[in-house]
Amino acid sequence: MKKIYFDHNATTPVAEEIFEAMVSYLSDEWGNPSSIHWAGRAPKKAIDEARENVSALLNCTPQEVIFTGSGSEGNNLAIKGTVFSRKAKGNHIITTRVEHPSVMSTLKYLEREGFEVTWLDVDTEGMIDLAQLEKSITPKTVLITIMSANNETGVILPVGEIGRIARAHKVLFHTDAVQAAGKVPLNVKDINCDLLTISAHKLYGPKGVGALFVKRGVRVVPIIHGGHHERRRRGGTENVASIVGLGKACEMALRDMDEVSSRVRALRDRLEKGLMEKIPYTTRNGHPENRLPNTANLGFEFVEGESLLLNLDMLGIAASSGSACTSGSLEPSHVLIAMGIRPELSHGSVRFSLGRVNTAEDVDYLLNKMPPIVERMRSMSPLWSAEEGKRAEISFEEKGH
Amino acid sequence: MKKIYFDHNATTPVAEEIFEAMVSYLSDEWGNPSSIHWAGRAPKKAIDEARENVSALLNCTPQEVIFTGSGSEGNNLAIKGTVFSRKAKGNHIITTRVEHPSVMSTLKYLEREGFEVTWLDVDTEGMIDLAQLEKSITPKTVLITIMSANNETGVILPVGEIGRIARAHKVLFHTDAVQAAGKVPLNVKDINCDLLTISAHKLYGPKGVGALFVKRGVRVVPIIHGGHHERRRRGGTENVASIVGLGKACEMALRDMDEVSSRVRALRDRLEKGLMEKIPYTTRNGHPENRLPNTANLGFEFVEGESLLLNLDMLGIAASSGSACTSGSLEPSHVLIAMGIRPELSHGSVRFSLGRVNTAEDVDYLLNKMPPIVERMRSMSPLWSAEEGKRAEISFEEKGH
Amino acid sequence: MYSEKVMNHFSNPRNVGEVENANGVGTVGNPQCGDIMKLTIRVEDDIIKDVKFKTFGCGAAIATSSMVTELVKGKSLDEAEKISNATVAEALDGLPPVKMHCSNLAADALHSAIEDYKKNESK
Amino acid sequence: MYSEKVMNHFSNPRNVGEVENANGVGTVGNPQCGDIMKLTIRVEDDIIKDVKFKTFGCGAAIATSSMVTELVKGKSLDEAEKISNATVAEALDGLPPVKMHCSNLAADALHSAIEDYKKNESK
Ligand SMILES: Cc1ncc(COP(=O)(O)O)c(C=O)c1O
Ligand SMILES: Cc1ncc(COP(=O)(O)O)c(C=O)c1O
Repeated sequence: MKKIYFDHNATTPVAEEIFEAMVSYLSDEWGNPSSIHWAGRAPKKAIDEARENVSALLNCTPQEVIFTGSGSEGNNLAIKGTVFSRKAKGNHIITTRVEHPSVMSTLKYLEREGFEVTWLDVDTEGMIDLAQLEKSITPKTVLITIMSANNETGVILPVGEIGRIARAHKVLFHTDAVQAAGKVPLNVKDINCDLLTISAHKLYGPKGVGALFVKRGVRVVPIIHGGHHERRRRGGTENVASIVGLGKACEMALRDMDEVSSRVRALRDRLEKGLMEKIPYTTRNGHPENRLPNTANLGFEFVEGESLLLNLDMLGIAASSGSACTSGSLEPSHVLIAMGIRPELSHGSVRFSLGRVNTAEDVDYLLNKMPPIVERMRSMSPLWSAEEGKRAEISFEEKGH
Repeated sequence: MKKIYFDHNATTPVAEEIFEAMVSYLSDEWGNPSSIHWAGRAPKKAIDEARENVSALLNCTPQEVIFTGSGSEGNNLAIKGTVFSRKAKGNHIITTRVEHPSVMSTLKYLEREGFEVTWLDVDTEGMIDLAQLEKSITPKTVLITIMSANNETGVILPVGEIGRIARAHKVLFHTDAVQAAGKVPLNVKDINCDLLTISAHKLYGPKGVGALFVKRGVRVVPIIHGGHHERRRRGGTENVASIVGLGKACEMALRDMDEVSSRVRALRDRLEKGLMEKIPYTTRNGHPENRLPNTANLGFEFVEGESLLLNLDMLGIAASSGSACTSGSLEPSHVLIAMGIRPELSHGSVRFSLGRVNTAEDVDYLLNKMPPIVERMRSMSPLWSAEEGKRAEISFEEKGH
Repeated sequence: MYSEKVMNHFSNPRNVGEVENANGVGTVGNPQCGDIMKLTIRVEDDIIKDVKFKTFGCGAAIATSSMVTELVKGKSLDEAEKISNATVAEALDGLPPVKMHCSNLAADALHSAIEDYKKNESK
Repeated sequence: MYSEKVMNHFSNPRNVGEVENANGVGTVGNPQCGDIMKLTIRVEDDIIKDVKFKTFGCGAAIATSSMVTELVKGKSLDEAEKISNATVAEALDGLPPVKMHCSNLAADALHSAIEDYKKNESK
């Protein structure tokens, strides 16, 4: 069966050159980098080099990089690590309604712990209002945490401006750059951020490793206390092989980003344009320009996302749904809801996220296979009147929930 | 050069069969286990199987296993995850003076946050007094956290009895079993513990992955908040390859433990006896019987540990020092100090920790090479009077520190 | 995630559409959950002669809709009324726990259709 | 961790032992840190004619001891007094930061030995 992967925002294939770089640290060079003896030497050198590679991508110093066990850990460390120790200054945090669960759940937890959180609204295109942001800052504000790019829609937030506002008000600024990294240029100096999160498995690297940039002079309290590792900011024997993978991923991202991004953008545009032309009642979710080059989030009226994805999967096409249906929650996507999209339409939204391996043939396969699927599903949908080619009049008993 | 590894308590070589099991999840099967489509299917199945393997080693149910990013994370989650949410009940925690830094630093942090910690003393053999433990329990005690076996001395603590005492007083009991796992039988039912930590890289698996057993019904608040992963107790895309490695490591440990442990014990005894016979003024640190079969911690009077290790390393022998000299701290080992060992002697203590790859030849090589090294170092030591073959009379100005 | 039987009904759903000359219609669901089911039945002599569904919903919703039509076709109203959402889930070799609540409404749709039929009859 | 020069002095230390007929002895250190250094010197006509060390300590402690003996042999007391712990570390192409404080006491031992010599002289 054909296998076409349009779900690179969920995770990316591990690039062969990254895998090759990792292998020796899972076989011959298995030593503990803290060891004084021969076994520790190569692993120590390897993580030093990886740190250089990460810092080169972000334009910071190696000392400003903390290796973490995931993007989620990075976000948790950035947020909890800064706000708890600044309670004397204040307990107010500013964020948006469209953050990743690792930021959102952390902030909901902090609300229960007595912090106050301002959840900035987004408009129908997923953008925040900078004036609104600035107005939300109070003398008690200790942290602004806003993602660089949204994982579901690909919308790029104006982190440069946010950074300037934060700086002007002397408030710390953290950005979750897990999706932006490797797809658009990232530079902590331009962004003016104090903390920035990345994760290797969105960059063709392994799962279970990430990095947090922490600007020199910004104190973070560990969430994993332990020994001397990572300058006492994250305990635990270093995950050498994965750190090497992350380093290599950053090196590759820096090297290939321009070429890959422009190629992927052309494919994404072809895909988006093609589906919108071929399938009536299809809408684009998210800002048309300010977004990642690889992501298209499309709403197909009158059909439900999970079913659509299962049908695509039966043809070997991997994509994902705005809704976290598969993940144990039946809520429609909080991102699409925040953008004011109707629940039925947000349930019928699909994210196509492309990557370096995709080709024009992949896109054309989708453009051929998908329209009949949607047509068949619409013919089964009580929300669709096939005869009239429009929304069906329907009323129903509310059940479930 | 010969390479002989006697530092298995620091980390273990990755076993070939574990490496082989991991490889496909870093290459072909790179999918996200939460994905609904083809890419997620094999990874999902793989982590389910790994969970079975971990639970088989510990004798618990798969639902009671949380995958973590390290032993350190497991310890942090076990401790912070239980005590913060039990503040209403009390703020008292009981531990020992010989815990791993990931437990010790966590508890020191909690002390600063208003918790009260009882640090139980150990005797000269590294054992705690159970009566003392029981007396320390107050109505405000919410957690007892005591390691199963010490990483520096290998001393095995009486976790079965501790578990019974904890149960009798209705106090939660966590044990850091990172060193005990795979070396001695572990069974959460026998131990009567509520939480138990393990780490793969002490079990011939990869670094950067571990597991925490959490008994059914015991609530833990995440330290890494995020999505639905690990039943909402630990956010982040699952580190599939490493989890597979951990699962395989547990399977191997269960299968091979008896055979490996008795073989390793014989080698350890030969090493220990040999060195004590051949090198005068050598003492054993830790209980002679109640300890891991693979660990020997020996104090060599009048010489300093780091120098000794460097000299051994020049001959290809990897061991480690009780002192964390290399790791940025110049304090003598807190474990040996807690056992009442003089600072100079604790500085001159070396941990030999054996593993499945070691042979009698390895041990004999050490027994041949080490005595002349110690002799040469003693001849350079102002604490040693070569002429008289005993401690030198020496007085000095206190400098440094 | 889904059992083979669920996938079978999902990819090859039975009795899709709307019964012509239906004398009972039940539509239930919740757009929040993303599942809306419409069941149409033709009852003759207290027997469900024909039944069809239209469903907007996830894999479980479509499979349960399909399954319920198979279960009731040719059954008496009394028998049909005994069918619960749990019966349907069982007939499909189970559903993922998270799907039990929202997406398993096909029996509700059936009962609603039967009620509608009875209301129509009693007019 | 250590520079080549440190490892060279560590594995091949110069001037180990005690000077016979020493007229100055300096012993400094701290057993907490695990470093104790004893320097013996033979001074003639204000020149350090001979110098030897004994050290209980880590790699850095042994290398700095060895290096300081090389640096001062044949030097006048005035010149020797100008040598600081930093001079020694530099001569070894640097030391790991954590080793700068505790394990780099060789110059202190030297100064203590010179002081001892002067005290002996003035008796
Ligand atoms: C007793 C003990 N607990 C915890 C740990 C921490 O494990 P990890 O290195 O996986 O964080 C170690 C080893 O480093 C250990 O020996
Ligand atoms: C925007 C964003 N932040 C954070 C994460 C979390 O990264 P990880 O899966 O490495 O925990 C993800 C992806 O899962 C993401 O898309």
